[in-house]
Order: sequence, then structure tokens, then C-alpha cells
Amino acid sequence: MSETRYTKSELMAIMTAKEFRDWEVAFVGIGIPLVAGITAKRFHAPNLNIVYESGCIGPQKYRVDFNVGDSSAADGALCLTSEWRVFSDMQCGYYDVGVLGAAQIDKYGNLNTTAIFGEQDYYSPKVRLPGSGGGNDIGSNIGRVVVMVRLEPLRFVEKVDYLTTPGFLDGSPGARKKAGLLGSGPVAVVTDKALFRFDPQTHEMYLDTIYPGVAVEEVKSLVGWDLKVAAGLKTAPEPTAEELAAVRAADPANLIMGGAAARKSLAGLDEYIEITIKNSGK
Amino acid sequence: MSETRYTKSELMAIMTAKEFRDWEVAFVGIGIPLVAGITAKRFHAPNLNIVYESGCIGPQKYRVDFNVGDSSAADGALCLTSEWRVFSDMQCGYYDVGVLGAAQIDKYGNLNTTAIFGEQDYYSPKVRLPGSGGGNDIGSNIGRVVVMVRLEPLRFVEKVDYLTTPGFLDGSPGARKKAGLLGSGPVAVVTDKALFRFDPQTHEMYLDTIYPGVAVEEVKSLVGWDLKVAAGLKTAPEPTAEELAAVRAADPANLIMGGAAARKSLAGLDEYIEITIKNSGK
Amino acid sequence: MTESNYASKQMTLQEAIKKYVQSGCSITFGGFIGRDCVAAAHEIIRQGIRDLTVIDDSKTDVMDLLVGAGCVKRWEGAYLGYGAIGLAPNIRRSVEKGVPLKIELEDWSNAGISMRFLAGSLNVPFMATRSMLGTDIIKYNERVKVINDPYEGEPVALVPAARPDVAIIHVQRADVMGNAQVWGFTGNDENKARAARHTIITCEEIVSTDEIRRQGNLTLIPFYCVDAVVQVPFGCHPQSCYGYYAYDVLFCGDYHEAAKDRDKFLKWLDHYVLSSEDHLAYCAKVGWDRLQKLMGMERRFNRIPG
Amino acid sequence: MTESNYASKQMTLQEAIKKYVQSGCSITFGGFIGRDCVAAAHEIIRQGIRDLTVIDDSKTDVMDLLVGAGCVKRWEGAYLGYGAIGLAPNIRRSVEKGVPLKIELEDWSNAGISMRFLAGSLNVPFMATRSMLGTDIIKYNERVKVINDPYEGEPVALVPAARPDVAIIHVQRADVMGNAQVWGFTGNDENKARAARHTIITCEEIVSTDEIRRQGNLTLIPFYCVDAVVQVPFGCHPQSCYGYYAYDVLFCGDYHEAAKDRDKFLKWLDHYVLSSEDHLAYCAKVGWDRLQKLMGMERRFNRIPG
Repeated sequence: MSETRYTKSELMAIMTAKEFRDWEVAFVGIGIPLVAGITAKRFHAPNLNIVYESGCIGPQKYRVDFNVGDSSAADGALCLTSEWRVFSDMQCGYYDVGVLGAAQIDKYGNLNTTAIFGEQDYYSPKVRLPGSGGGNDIGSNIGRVVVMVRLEPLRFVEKVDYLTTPGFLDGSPGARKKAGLLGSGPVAVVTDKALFRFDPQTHEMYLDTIYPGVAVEEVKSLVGWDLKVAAGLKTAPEPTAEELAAVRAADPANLIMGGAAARKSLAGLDEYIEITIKNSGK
Repeated sequence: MSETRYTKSELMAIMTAKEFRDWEVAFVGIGIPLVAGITAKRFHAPNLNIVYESGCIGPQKYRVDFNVGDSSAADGALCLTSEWRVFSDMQCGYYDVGVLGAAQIDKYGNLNTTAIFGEQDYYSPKVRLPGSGGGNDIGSNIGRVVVMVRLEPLRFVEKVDYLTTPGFLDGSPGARKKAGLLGSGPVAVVTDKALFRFDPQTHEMYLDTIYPGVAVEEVKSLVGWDLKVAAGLKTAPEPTAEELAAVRAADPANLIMGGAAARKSLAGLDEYIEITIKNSGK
Repeated sequence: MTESNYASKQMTLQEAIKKYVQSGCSITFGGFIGRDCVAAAHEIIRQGIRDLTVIDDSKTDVMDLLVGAGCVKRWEGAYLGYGAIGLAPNIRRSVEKGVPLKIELEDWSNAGISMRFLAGSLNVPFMATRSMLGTDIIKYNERVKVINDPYEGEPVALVPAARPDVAIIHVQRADVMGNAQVWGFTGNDENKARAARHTIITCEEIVSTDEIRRQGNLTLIPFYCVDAVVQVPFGCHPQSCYGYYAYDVLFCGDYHEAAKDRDKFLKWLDHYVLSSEDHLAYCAKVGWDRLQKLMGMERRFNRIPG
Repeated sequence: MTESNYASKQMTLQEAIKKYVQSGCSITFGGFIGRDCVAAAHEIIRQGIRDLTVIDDSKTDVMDLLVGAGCVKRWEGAYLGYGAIGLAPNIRRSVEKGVPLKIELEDWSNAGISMRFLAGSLNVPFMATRSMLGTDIIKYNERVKVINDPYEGEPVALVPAARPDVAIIHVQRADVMGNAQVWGFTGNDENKARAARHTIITCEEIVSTDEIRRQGNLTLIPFYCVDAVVQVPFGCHPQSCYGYYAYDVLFCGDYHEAAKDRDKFLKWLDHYVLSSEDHLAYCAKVGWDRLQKLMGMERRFNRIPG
């Protein structure tokens, strides 16, 4: 796996894109999940419709969004409505797939985006994270949930410090239904080294697909429990040139995938506007 | 009181109009209540805003409405929204005054618009009436409620067959609050012979204002309980020529005040359209 | 709720009613004495559908027809009357005399039933409301539950979510995906479309999806709530359709006069509905010139931009 | 809720904040990372208002400023982060280190807090939701009550109505009566305006009431919910205002970099807020040419008709 040909973020976007199906309605956060959604539309899911929590349904993307309430999230939308309505529509089961990030994930797919306690607790945490946002709602209500998280030390833990977003809770049979949850839980965890899925009986996360050049032992060493490996462990294909081009076209100024460094390399607002308009197809 | 100079309906509309105050928001049903609202706007309440239960807020009336969902109810409205929202806004206390009709009313101002039982009951009534519609909601939630009902035999009863819309319930102190109701209850009952109000202590309806030419005994004979009469019983002024002109201008084809008879006297659709457009000021 | 979102959900009115409206099902209609689904009600009568449970707010015109034609078993709703015009003749005959058959009634207030649709649209089991407290509505309707609010302890009424099998909503414009745009008041339509298991959109005009995208704020019902899209111009006559045609008050008056007598009603029904093959035939009987005049009148007052 | 509806509620931003936002009050802001009330937040900081309880959904930009400036005592909400850009520096310093002071946090999900505003707007004491069940949100937040639905017996969560003292909502257009029209997504704004005891509308443009009447379907907040109307062009910068100007991603990035360091943040705050007399002075510091460019960019993608 050559870090010079593509970045970890690009690889994650491409692997996530494969989880979308054509004609689905996807509830997608801004950032890499959106890049994944746009990429999917260029390949196998041209009729994928994206919904943002600010109230934008089915935008026709002319430019990249930086947050769900950026006016670009509304460009050419099929329906512009309210936050409470799209969350209610989610609760009605209208959204087929959702994509989530997390700071911590446990072996039953429960997520923490609220606080890393460290030596302390919820009230005085080591790191205060953003909180649930729409994450809990996606994990509670959407049919299929895809989690995107880097496979880094202390992220894959036996038990999350704070359970923000339900996966399979304690993993027991029917635990989600007993709690009153509607969606069927996480279906995939996409990382920068491997893709994980969940055992339909035990609801335990297992290694399903490994990326080219990554060793199983490396993956296991980064997971905080005794990780099971699929009998028919798959190896992901290398991203194609077309896939990489699609990912990069979805973020032409590289501000999402490149972050602060890319921002600094821009000459200024004029260059940003120029790049955006040139790539908007409008 | 000369029946040749004005009709009972016209008199009721004019008496009701006086209950509106300038700058109020009025939740008004179609028919005579609306004519009363339009009339009030020509005199002492030019800034009265009218709300219809279909979801129309503050229309600028170009033509008369025949029902709350007639597209004319939406002409030039300040806000076009939903039925559930205007009922919720009512529950928030945004509407100052509401006007209601009824088939039966009792001495505590409770209304029946559901069924006249006769010899039978709710399940097989003598007359099935329309039901609550928004009436119960107006009576439950709006600050001041004005009731319009003709003073005819069997309408003013000791106890309504079916309590559709709450007045002061059993009249006991705090009965409305105990039940969980928000509005302060009915303030006036406008009829074709007299105007009634409610005692602030006992909540019993009393005769407040009698119309010119009507005898107190006639009123008492039409009321099904021992009606109390205000110490300072007032006499209503005769409607002025200006008031009558305003009422008639609000219903130029006379279809609301005149009913089926007026409808038959029209030559046809062309004449109706011509009258409407000529009187619309548009 | 739709099982899948394909590119085109367009079909004929006959096909949509046949596919989604079965005898014995529960149903709700969009509009609010204006934007009523009159053409769809006619088609339900033509197809001989029976034993409907209608869950609705104030739906007199459609209900008086359906009850008179013997299609309805049960009504859960708030208002069946003609406002300024009078009581509903077929409703009265049914409830008072059992002609042609006696319908069951469950009374609600308009706010109460509106909250049932809101709950259904949110997929929550109930909603709280401050309406109906202290009245006989609650005495005769056991599904209104009065509880003490667990936060402040005050009495409040609960109403259960409405979950009709089908909603039929008439709108001004839709695309073939099912994105439905509405101008004027919106009644309870966005909630009915979401509360129902299946939603049929009838519309005055089918427009392109690009046209929908130009005014996304006016899309009241997005595609994913919709199963079928049917173009039915003048589908609300004699009711109004904001921006398209005015209320036909004289036609309604004539209907009301006829409906007072059972035989005259049956003749009216035969002439305008049963012996009219489809909505086009109904329009021809009403008269295209009459419809054009109503359209001209409405556009004088309300003209939809674009 | 307004005490009275007079013809003109127009005032300056200074007047509106002074009249309705007191130290110790609870407050919510409109928009959703876009259409944010940035100018109003600056004025709150300038007036030295303290001990605010902010009840909101995802309001990072405004909150990071207010918390850094020491105006906030308590937060009830769902999300405080910069999405793609990173965590919120002033929020972290406050919660982790108590700098400049430690704010109380009450965590909700976005759907959960949205239902609190919906309940507030309906004037009912609570709403049911299927979010937050089974998680630590409920463990640490006792105001989420899990009950068995009295109709079907299934578990469901209740959330209490939000009733902030003040809502500030920025919209594209309003008239002086307070009718506020919004294009683009609407967030929870129509519910916040109704849930709050007092509502301040800030807007890009004040238009005539006749202009409002031309597109009544776009009036999200009617006059009777509104106490004050303030014209504040570019009142959301560096956030976007749909149809008016685009998101200033580079300015936000610079803010985020500066805010990571307390001293640099205080310099930023002094330059752009404290030593700017009003929003006009802020705009001049940002640069009118920059604002015009953002306006030009937005109008290329979204142009509001009329």
C-alpha cells in the first residue's frame, strides 16, 4: 500500500462509497462521508440521493460543502425543509443508509463522540469531543449504518468511555429492539487499514476485508479485544485511477481531504472562488 | 326593530364586529363570523389580522370565502402554512379572539355542535351535526371567545346534549384550569335578539344588552334556565347605514348572508364571477 | 412509506386506486375544503370499493359522496358539514337513518386529529394536546387519554398516532419521482403523506425534476414518501385549487340541494360519476368552458410564479 | 410570544439585544451552521452579557465565541465541533481546563433537542422520540424519561419542551411587522421562534409587507411570534446566508487556528468584536470587497427570485 499514490482519507472515501447502493437515500455528514457519497454517484449509484440534517434533501452538488448548513448543501435540492423534519423522516425509516464517524468504537459497534475520560470522568474529561450531533439519531433509526474511523491506538476499545451512539449495545440478542431502537445497526466499519463487519449472531465486530499491504497482526494489535477474523478474509482491491480522480474532483480545492495544510497553500479567497466555480459545472 | 331594513344575520354580524379590537389576531370561521371580521376592519379595527384553520394567516381579502379552505382564504396572506401549525399557534396563545357558532349552548357557555340526541343518544341522534371541527380547539385555547347563535327555542338549554366545546364547564371556580384548559373562556354570546355575557364569579350567562324593540320577557322565554338580567341592562344601538353597507360589501353576491335563495337568484357562474371581480378591488 | 424509489412512479388514476386502495382499508385525503381529492373519490366509487375507514380532519365534500355511495364503514375525524351552506345530507341520512348504511363515528377536534397525523408523520406512538379536555369528546372516545404530564404534573390529553393504509393528496405540481409542490395553505398534507403506508399524489401538472429544484422550499412532500404520481387536471372541482381554479360555489350549491333527497342524489351520482368513464368524462359533463372560467377567475387573484 | 402586535417592531441591533437579552437568561439561536446569528453574538459580547444558558442544536461557531468571551454558564445541546475542520478550541478549554470559566453541559442528540423545540412550539410539555434510547446520553441526562407507550407498550423516550427566554433568528427577508421569510434549509427556526418567550429577527433585507404577501408560503415565522426586527446585512459572516453570500471557509480556518491559543483568541476577539463599535465596523475590518466576492459567489449558485 503506497502512501504516495493516495492518502488514507482517499482510501477510506473509496471504500465507503462501495457501501452505497443505487436509488438509496443516504443521510450523510459533511467531510469524507460526503466525498464518499459523491464518489458513489459517479460509479455504481448515480441515483443516490443525499440528505443533510440541516434540512436539505437531494441537492444537486455544484460545489463541495464544508458543513451541513453551508448554503452549498442546499444547491438545487429537491426539497428544502427543516432539521426536525429530516430527523423525523429518519425515524419513519425513509433513509436507507447513514455514515458516521467516531473517536472510539467498541466491539459491538457502539460509538463515542462525546468525551474521552482519561483519568477522569464525563464532567472533567481529558478530551471533550463535539457530542452526539445527529450521530445518535443515525445510529438509532437508520436501516444500515456505516462507520468511518481510523484504525489508530485507543480508538477500538473493549468498552467506550461514553456510549453516544448505539451499535448493538451489549451484543445480546434483540438488545436494540428491547431498548426501543428502530434501525438494524451498523453493517460496516471502514478504516484506513481494513474493513470490519458484524457477526449476525453474536453482533461482534470481525475483520472482513484487509487492505493491500496491511498485515492481519497489525490490525489485531490496534484493536482492544481479541478480534475474530473472517474465515474467508478478503483483500480490498487497490483504488483505481478513476476512483481517485472522482474523489479528488469532489474536493477540488482539497480543503476537506487536505485540511488546514491545504487551506494555507491557497493564495486566498480569489483562488478558492476560482477553483470552486471552475469545478462546479455551472 | 325593523326586519325590513336589515336581516337578523346582518345585525349579528354588526354586533360581533364590535367584539374585535384593533391589532388583534382573530381566529375566525367562514360565514357570518368572517363578515363580522371584515366589517370590524372597516371601522375600529383596521389592523385586525384573521387566521383560518386551513393554514392561512393574515389574508388581504379580495373576495369573500365560502369555506376556510377556499383558495380565496389564501388571497394575499402574510403566511401560508399548515392546519396543525395554526392550531398549535392557537395553543401557544398567539390568537386573541375566536368566533364560534353552535346548535346548543348552556348557561355556562358550553357548546354542542355534534348531535341533538332527541329521544335517543349519541349513537343514534335525532340530528347529527357536523362535529367539533376547530370549535373545541378555539373554546379550549383562545383568550377570548365570542359565540354567535340565534336565540331560538331549544338552543339555550340548561345542559347541552353533548359538550363539544368547553365554556366554563360546570361553572365551578377554576374548572377550566383544573381540566387543563388554557383560554379564559367565552366573553360574549351574540344572538339576533340580545347579547349575553358571563358573571366573573359564578360564570353564569346573563343578559347584558338587549336589541331595540325586543322585550326582556321574550328573551327569558327563549332561555332554558332562570336567566339573570344585568342591573344596568344596556340597549344596543340600531345598526348605522355605514355598518350595513360594510356588511353588504363584504358579501357582494349575498351568498353567505342570503344562502340558497340568493344562489338561485343569480343568473349563473358568469354573473357570480362578474360580481366578485367588480367588488374585489383588484 | 415507499418500498423503493424508482425514477418514475407515474400511473393513471385507475391504476393507482386499483393498486393502493382496497376494500376494508383505512384512508385519508389531502386538502382542506380546497385542494380536495374529488377525482380520486369518484374513481374509488367507480371501482366499487367498500368498507373504508376514513381518518381525516374536515373532509365533508369527499365524505358526503363516499358515504352516499356506500363506500364507508367508519369515520375518525373532526367535521362533516358545509359551513355556510348547511349540514351534510348523506352523512345525516347514514347516521340518523342508516341509509344506505350506518357508518361508525369517532369524534375528534381538528387540533386533536391534526396531532394524530403529526404523531404518525414522526413515527412516535402519541402526541400531547391541550384540546378536548373536559368535554364529551373524551367521554365517547376512549382513545383520548388524559394523563398528568410527568414533568410539571398538569393534566394533558394524549392522542394516538394515525397510520392510515393510504393517503391521497392533490397538489399543484409534482415530478415523476414524486416530489410534490404546494402553494397556498397546506392543511395536514405533509403529515398525512408521511403517516400513511402508501401515498398517492394527484396533481394539476407534472413538471420536470429540474423545475422542482428551482423552488425546493415549496416541495411539501419529498419523493421518498410517495408511491404513485397521477396527473389529474381539475382534480378538485368543484373545490378550489389555489393558483389554478376557483371554488365553484354554484355547482356545490346544486349538489347540496340534490343530495338532500336520496333519489336525486343517486341520479347526480349516476350522471357525474358512475356513468362517466373517467375524470375527463366528468369534466366534459361539468363543461370545459365552465372550468376555464373558474381558472380565469382564480388566476386573477392568485398566480403561481414560474 | 409577543405582548402586542404593533405596526413596526424595527429597532437597532444594540436596542434589541439590550431590551431582550439579559445576563442570566436562556437563549437559542437560529440557523444551522449557515444563517447563524454571528452579528447578534458579537453584540451580546460587546454588551458584556454573562451567565447565559444556551439551548441549541449544533451551534459551534456562535458558541465557541460566546464561551471564549465568558458569556455562557450552561449549554443544553447536541454538537459543538467544527466537522471537517476539527474540535472547538474555546469549548475544549472551558470544559477541560475551566478557562475562562467552566460551562455546565447537558448532552442531547440533534433529534432529541429538535423535539424539545417542537414541543415548545406546540406549547405541550413533552414530545416522544426514539432517539437516545439505550445510551449514556440518558444515563447522564435525567430529563430524558424512558416510558412505556400507553398505547402499544413499547419503550419510548420523552423529552421536555424547550422554553428559552429569547430566540434570535437570522433570515433573508422580513417586514417591519415581523413576518420573516426564509429560503434554503430552515433548521429548527420556526419552532425556536415559537418556543421562546421573545423572538428577535435579524435579516439581510427589510421588505414591504406587500412583498411578503407575494410569497406567503415562504413566511416561516409570522409576525405574531416576533418582538423585534433588525436589519443586519452580512449578519452571518463568516457563515453563509443562502441566496445572499457564501461560506467564508478561509476566514473560519483562520479563526480556528487563532482560537487554539487563548492569547491569540483574545486578540482576535478584541480586533473583530470588542474594538469594533458595531457590525458595520466588523464588516469594514473583514473588508467590503471580500464580502462582495462572497455575495457574488453565492448568487452564482442560488439566486432568490423577486
